[in-house]
Amino acid sequence: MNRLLPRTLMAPAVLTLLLWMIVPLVMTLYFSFVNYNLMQPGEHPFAGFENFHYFITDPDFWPAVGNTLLLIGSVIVITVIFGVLLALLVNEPFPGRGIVRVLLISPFFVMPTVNALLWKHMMMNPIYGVLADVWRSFGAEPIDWLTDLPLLSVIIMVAWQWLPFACLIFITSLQSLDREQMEAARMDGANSFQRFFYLTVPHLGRPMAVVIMIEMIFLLSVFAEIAITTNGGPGNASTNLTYMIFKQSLMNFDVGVASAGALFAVILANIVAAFLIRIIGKNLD
Amino acid sequence: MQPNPMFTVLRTVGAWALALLLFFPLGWLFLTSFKTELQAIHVPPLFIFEPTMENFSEVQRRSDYLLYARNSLITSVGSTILGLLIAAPAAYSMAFFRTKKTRDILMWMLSTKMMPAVGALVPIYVLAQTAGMLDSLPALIIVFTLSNLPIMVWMLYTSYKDIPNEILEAARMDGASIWTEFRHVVMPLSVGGLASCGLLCLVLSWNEAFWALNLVSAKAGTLATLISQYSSPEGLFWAKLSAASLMAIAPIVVFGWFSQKQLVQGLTFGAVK
Amino acid sequence: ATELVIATVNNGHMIEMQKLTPFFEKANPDIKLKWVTLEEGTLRQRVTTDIATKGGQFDVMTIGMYEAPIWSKKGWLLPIATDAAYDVDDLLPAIRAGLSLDGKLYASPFYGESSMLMYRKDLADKVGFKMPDQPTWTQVKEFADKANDPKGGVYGMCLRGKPGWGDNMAFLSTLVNTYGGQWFDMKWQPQIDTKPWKDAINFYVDIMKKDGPPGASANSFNENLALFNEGKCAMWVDATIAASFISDPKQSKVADKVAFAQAPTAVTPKGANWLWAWSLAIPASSTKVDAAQTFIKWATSKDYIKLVAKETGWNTVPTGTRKSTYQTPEFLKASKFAEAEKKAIDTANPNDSTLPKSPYVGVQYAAIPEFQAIGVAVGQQMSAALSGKVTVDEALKTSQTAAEREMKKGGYYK
Amino acid sequence: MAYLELRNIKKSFGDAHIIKGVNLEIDKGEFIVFVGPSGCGKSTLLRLIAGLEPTTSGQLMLDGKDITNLASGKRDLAMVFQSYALYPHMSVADNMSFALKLANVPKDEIRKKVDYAAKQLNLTQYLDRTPKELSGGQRQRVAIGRAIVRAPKVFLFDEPLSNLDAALRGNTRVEIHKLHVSLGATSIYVTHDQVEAMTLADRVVVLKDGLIEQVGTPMELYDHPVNRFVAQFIGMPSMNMVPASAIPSFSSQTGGKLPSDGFLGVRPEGLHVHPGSGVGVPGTVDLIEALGSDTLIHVDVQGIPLIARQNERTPLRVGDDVGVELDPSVLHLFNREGQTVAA
Amino acid sequence: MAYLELRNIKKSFGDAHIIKGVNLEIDKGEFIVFVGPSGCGKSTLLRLIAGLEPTTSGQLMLDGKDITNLASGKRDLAMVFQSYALYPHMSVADNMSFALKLANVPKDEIRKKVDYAAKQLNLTQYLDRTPKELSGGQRQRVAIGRAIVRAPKVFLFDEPLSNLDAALRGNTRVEIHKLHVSLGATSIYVTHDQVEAMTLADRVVVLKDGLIEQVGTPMELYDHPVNRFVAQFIGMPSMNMVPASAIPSFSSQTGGKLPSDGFLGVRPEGLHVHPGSGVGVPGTVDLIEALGSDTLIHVDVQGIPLIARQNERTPLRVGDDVGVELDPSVLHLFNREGQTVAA
Ligand SMILES: Nc1ncnc2c1ncn2[C@@H]1O[C@H](COP(=O)(O)OP(=O)(O)OP(=O)(O)O)[C@@H](O)[C@H]1O
Ligand SMILES: Nc1ncnc2c1ncn2[C@@H]1O[C@H](COP(=O)(O)OP(=O)(O)OP(=O)(O)O)[C@@H](O)[C@H]1O
Ligand SMILES: [Mg+2]
Ligand SMILES: [Mg+2]
Repeated sequence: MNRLLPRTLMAPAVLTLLLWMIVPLVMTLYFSFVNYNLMQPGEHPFAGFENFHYFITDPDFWPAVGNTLLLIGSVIVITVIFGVLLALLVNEPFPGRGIVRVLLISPFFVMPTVNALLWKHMMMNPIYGVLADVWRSFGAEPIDWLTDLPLLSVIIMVAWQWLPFACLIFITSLQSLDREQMEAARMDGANSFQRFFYLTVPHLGRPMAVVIMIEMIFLLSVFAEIAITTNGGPGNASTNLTYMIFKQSLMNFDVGVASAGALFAVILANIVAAFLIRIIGKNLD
Repeated sequence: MQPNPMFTVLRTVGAWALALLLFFPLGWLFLTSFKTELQAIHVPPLFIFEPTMENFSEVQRRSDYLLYARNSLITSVGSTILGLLIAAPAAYSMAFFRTKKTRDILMWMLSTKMMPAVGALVPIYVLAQTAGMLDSLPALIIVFTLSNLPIMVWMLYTSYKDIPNEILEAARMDGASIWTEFRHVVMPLSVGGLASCGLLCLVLSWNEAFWALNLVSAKAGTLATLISQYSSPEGLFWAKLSAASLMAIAPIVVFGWFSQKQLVQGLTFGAVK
Repeated sequence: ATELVIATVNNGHMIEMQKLTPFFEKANPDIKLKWVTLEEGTLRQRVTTDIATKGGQFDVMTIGMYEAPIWSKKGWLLPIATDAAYDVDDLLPAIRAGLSLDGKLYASPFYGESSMLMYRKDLADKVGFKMPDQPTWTQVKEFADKANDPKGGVYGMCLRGKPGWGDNMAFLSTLVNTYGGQWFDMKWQPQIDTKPWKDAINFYVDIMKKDGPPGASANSFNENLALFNEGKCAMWVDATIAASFISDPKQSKVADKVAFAQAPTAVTPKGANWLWAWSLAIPASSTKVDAAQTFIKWATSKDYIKLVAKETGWNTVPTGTRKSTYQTPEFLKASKFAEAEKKAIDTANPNDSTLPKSPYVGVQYAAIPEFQAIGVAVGQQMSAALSGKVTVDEALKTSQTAAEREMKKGGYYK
Repeated sequence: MAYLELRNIKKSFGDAHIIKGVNLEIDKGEFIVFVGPSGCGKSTLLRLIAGLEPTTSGQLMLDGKDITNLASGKRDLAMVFQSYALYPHMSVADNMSFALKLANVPKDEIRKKVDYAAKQLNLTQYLDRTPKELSGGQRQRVAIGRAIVRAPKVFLFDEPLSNLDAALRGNTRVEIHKLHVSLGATSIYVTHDQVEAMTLADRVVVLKDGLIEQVGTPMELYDHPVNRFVAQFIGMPSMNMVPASAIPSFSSQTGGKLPSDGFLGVRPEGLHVHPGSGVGVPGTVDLIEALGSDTLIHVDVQGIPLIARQNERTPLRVGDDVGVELDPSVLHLFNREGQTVAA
Repeated sequence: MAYLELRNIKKSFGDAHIIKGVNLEIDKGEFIVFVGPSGCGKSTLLRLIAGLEPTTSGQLMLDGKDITNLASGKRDLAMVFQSYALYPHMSVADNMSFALKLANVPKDEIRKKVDYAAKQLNLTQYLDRTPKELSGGQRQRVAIGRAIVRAPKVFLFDEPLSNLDAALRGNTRVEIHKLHVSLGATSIYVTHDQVEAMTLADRVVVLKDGLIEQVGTPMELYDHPVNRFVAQFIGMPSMNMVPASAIPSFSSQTGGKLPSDGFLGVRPEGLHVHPGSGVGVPGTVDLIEALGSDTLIHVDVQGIPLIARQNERTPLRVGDDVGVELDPSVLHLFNREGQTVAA
């Protein structure tokens, strides 16, 4: 086979993605070195590294990096652990399994905006939210979720949305678990827990890698959930990098600093990507 | 496995309880959309009340729901088709003409997905404006397509990789051209992957809010932008917001329910071996 | 026909206007109206992005008093061509001043508002408190302490806590103003770490901790409105527009128990209540200027007010823009808060709202481009202080630093 | 008393009765092979013994103990699966020691046992590899090693060699035989490979449709099948079966004992093919398969295809006319129902 | 002139030289079988002929035409893959007619050809099924049918029977043979099954490490292997190989032609085992494998393991002392390098 053909086939995807990435990137790069506030257009004096300086020295910066990683990390941990457990639960037949699966999968189809509004107003509101009522019915003081546990609240919402996804992938993967292997372990005298830890968990290694990979991609840019519920606060308690860039570009209209921030995000993304390729990518061939 | 009846009962109860728990927020949204505004913020929350259709008729009166729904449909279906058209050949080429760089290209594609959209807003906005494509469906279709493309390529790539090479070789020996091979062998063999890739893309596009909110205004608004008309105006809005939200997500959620099996089958990203 | 794309905020008056589209289109058959209704924050983002990049997506934009002076100075807006029928002198002077540059009106006010105190007459009577027409914050606190009864589901004081320059900072700016503080001194030095700020914010945090509802740091107008309507607030200081909601029995459980007073004062009455007007403006890039002018004149005219009155009643007309509205007996009869509202609007003065002299325009904001960033950053800190995540002193110090950073970046000084 | 005893074992999956009542006594140290056509229930029976499926009725006794309801892990049996069922993420050593680890056997004892088994199976140098780094035959051996280290009371094998290629299958077969002898272990082995059944078994159990057709040593089955089914099932190529009326001159050689609606069975080595049409029944050569050491001659005799095996090369070619002769000493007679009739 | 000719074909994957120069001439109608140990390059060579891999150097001539650089689909060859490689989404009929459809053969002609092939292969009633509704053997036949309908110049088979079980393998083997004869087609067949190679081939090509070791008819290879490798590779169980110095009384029977550092090869049927230690070289029985028609006796003679095959049952048991005798007429002599020395 000549080499032209595969390249031709790949070209549309690669070229469009390249454009999609390069053009904004170059523009972003340009903006990051000029003073550009949407409220003061026209004049774009060269700003050197000032924008980067402002972005990094922003007191929100390091907390935002921390929150970003914390958010990604905890959502992944939650969805993987509960996803596996749920998948195990619904893997064997029981009455109404089809309906249960439909119910479980539903949150995945909900728009992030609706998800956030729903949790903020109807679930987590400390006065008339459903959770408050649950707490009250146990005689406890309702938790003021968005104020006292802002990041956790965001994590709950995001995890709620992504749990079905993880669960689905695990269900599919469990179905391919070799029955004979399980039986061999039974004959070796392994009880259900031992079978779970020695066989099921290692078998789920690949799907876990996939879940981590995909969630990482989407969670890096979690934004609606934060913008709608906590506005990154109180203080910067739930600000992640994306929200911080959002604040710069759409609330402060400082395109220069926002661009610098975006470049940081790109760098972070690439670090993450490199990490992924090392640790997980190998697992995917 | 020995089906211990006790175990099955526990499993049934547990699974149903958890499923209902996870579904509860959506169920609550559904309930709330049939409440009056005062009932919506009632303390303690009302489970039993006299349902009203008022919110839905209000939403219908205020916004041209069908226009938004139509736009959502066009953009998500359009970007899905366009995406499949671009992604399928690329994935095919990656899966069947593997080189050492294949994985790097794939990873690079995925990494383009990690750049936060906000960071690129102004450049993209300016580009769209220069091209005269602000507030147009094609602009949204292109943007949705591009942002879903990496995931689609990956998904298709993994589903193509499951096709045994020997079958393609058999086709080649049968005298199939590359196009025939793709059209008559690869495509039919990967319908599952193709379908679930399309479904995923459809869902993602339908739910995309950032670009939909920022690139379009009057003509090309999708259902995701409809929400913004009802969130936090001055005055009570929870019931109306619920109704609007419900109307925005219902099509895709119901669609998701029906296509669940199909979606799940291909949603493996090569995780199942 | 010409198609006008109009960006509006999703508040009640605008939605009413949207519903009245057929009247306009019948009167102007060659103009079609396309509405883009957005939630406030999103609207501001969209409109700003569009006008700054000359996107040209909108022919008419809904903007606030903050944007009007800045954008008109930049030449981004076209002046509104008023005619005799429009009666520009009928506009409330404070509002008109805030929307004009060099005597030319650059945005027509659609509805205006100030802030005031709303309270539960029944609770005041119960605890034996007599609300003065313009109370001091000390008095207010006394009532709040007495009325506060979390067990009974009533909180003494509801105030904004959600971060944002248009959210908590709108209220807090007025509080600081009345405590004798300001955003910037005449050298554009931020004044956030000064005594008036400390006094004001400490007072705010104290009263909210003691008498506020849970979750206050996420509350803004709507959340407080919901609380008040549910009968959970004894007092609430917020936009005058709230008055129409809380006294509407269809929405409020306490409609018949509410009463109104002027925004409380402390050291000075100056700037104790804010001033805001949602206004319609035409971006300079618009290609459909004439149609836009026609529309704006229609939407902000006296006749429009009458049209609304005819269609849905006088209690639903857009207020806070025209003197003539407040001279209409039907209106005065329909809304018992009209008087208090007009007084509040009249006493607010964007050009002189602080005790020490300030270089900026605006009561609850400073009309400079840098203010949004500062307001957002300070708002975050205030909400953090309210939730107890940081102390008031720390919050103010961080805010001061942030403000200095922004001002330096903005080139006000080296 | 028997070491392992199956007492009227039955098994149904829902309405499908798969095992319809099996009685079998196995002595200590015996090597038992289950054969039978695909789907006859060989694997199911083995899995019942292993405890991987609950029996529907009947009793299982092992070493004097009733194990019918004992959990699989507690039965002291080890199984080698067709797909090997190795734990893919564990090293060879871990695969082999897994059961011992679960049983809390001391570390150094585990080591010793694993090392011993590995040496016996020539796996010592692969102990650190994972299964996917091994060839098919090596995987096979690991699976066996996993069974050996446990020193179980009975070894169970479910077609353990079917995934190996012919040459490897031959070698491994011999190894298994030697191992069985050296360990003196009791084994039950499922296969549908003739050669394996014949060479490995002390006794062969022929199953059909969930019932035992015949139990006996390989030579008993070969020489004295109780019915047509067993006769044709054992032996490769299988026994030629001629309806009594088809070739009268053959039937006449049975001394009149062949029922007129019965069948005459003759193994390929019981047929002699002579060139030309002088001797025996005339026929034509259909196909010649020369295997080096012996030759299979496919002949068509009056429309009946017969296979003859001879130990010499043949000068015959396809299409040649031949005479086919019967060796009267090795005839098998069956009645209409397929039951053997004493010759 | 040869019908298909391989002229010094070489193939490397990167640095790995897999096919190192193969010359072969195949006549029209011949059935050629490639055998050789795993990894020797059998499949690669077949794929080179098929055009599925480009050759690194060398020339391929088919029917007088140079096809070295022709696209696979244009070479007029058909291949039957080990995994069958059926199109799973097409019916049996569509599978068989796909190539013809691509070649724009008229519809009714396609029908005729498919029907004919289906009839020959007993597939007529399955034409509408998809492959997954077929059994292994049926799939196999579809794969062959797919090749037949194209009436290609050469059929290529890559271990086509290795996924079938023993019994089916035997039957299908016979079918393929008959088909070959009836079609008179030229075929190249890769296998590592002894029996297939011996019974099917007109000529067998023995490959090792990418080079041809020997080409010849099965009996040529069996009787006159050119070297030790071929001698041991052909025949099952393989030829006993005794170092010249190991059992002097054997070596002495070669008439002095055996080099003193060479090897003596003797096929299992060339060894005779006598009970007791009276006759021949003394040894002990290691293992007895009774196959019904014949018996393999594994004997240990002075530390050398030998296998003898005899056509009778044996009364011997493991551990018995025996005497082993050599049939001097079928000895093979090899020098130190393993080359055959004329006896
Ligand atoms: N879990 C099950 N549920 C229902 N039927 C089953 C189950 N397991 C096996 N069977 C059926 O029982 C019958 C016997 O199956 P089994 O696997 O024991 O056959 P086998 O003799 O091992 O065949 P093979 O030689 O093909 O392995 C088959 O008809 C099969 O379909
Ligand atoms: N595409 C390839 N790239 C690199 N090496 C290859 C490739 N294909 C085959 N090889 C190598 O070429 C050698 C011969 O492979 P081939 O498949 O021809 O062996 P074979 O004789 O068919 O073996 P088997 O009997 O196991 O099928 C092997 O060592 C294999 O690893
Ligand atoms: Mg079986
Ligand atoms: Mg091969």
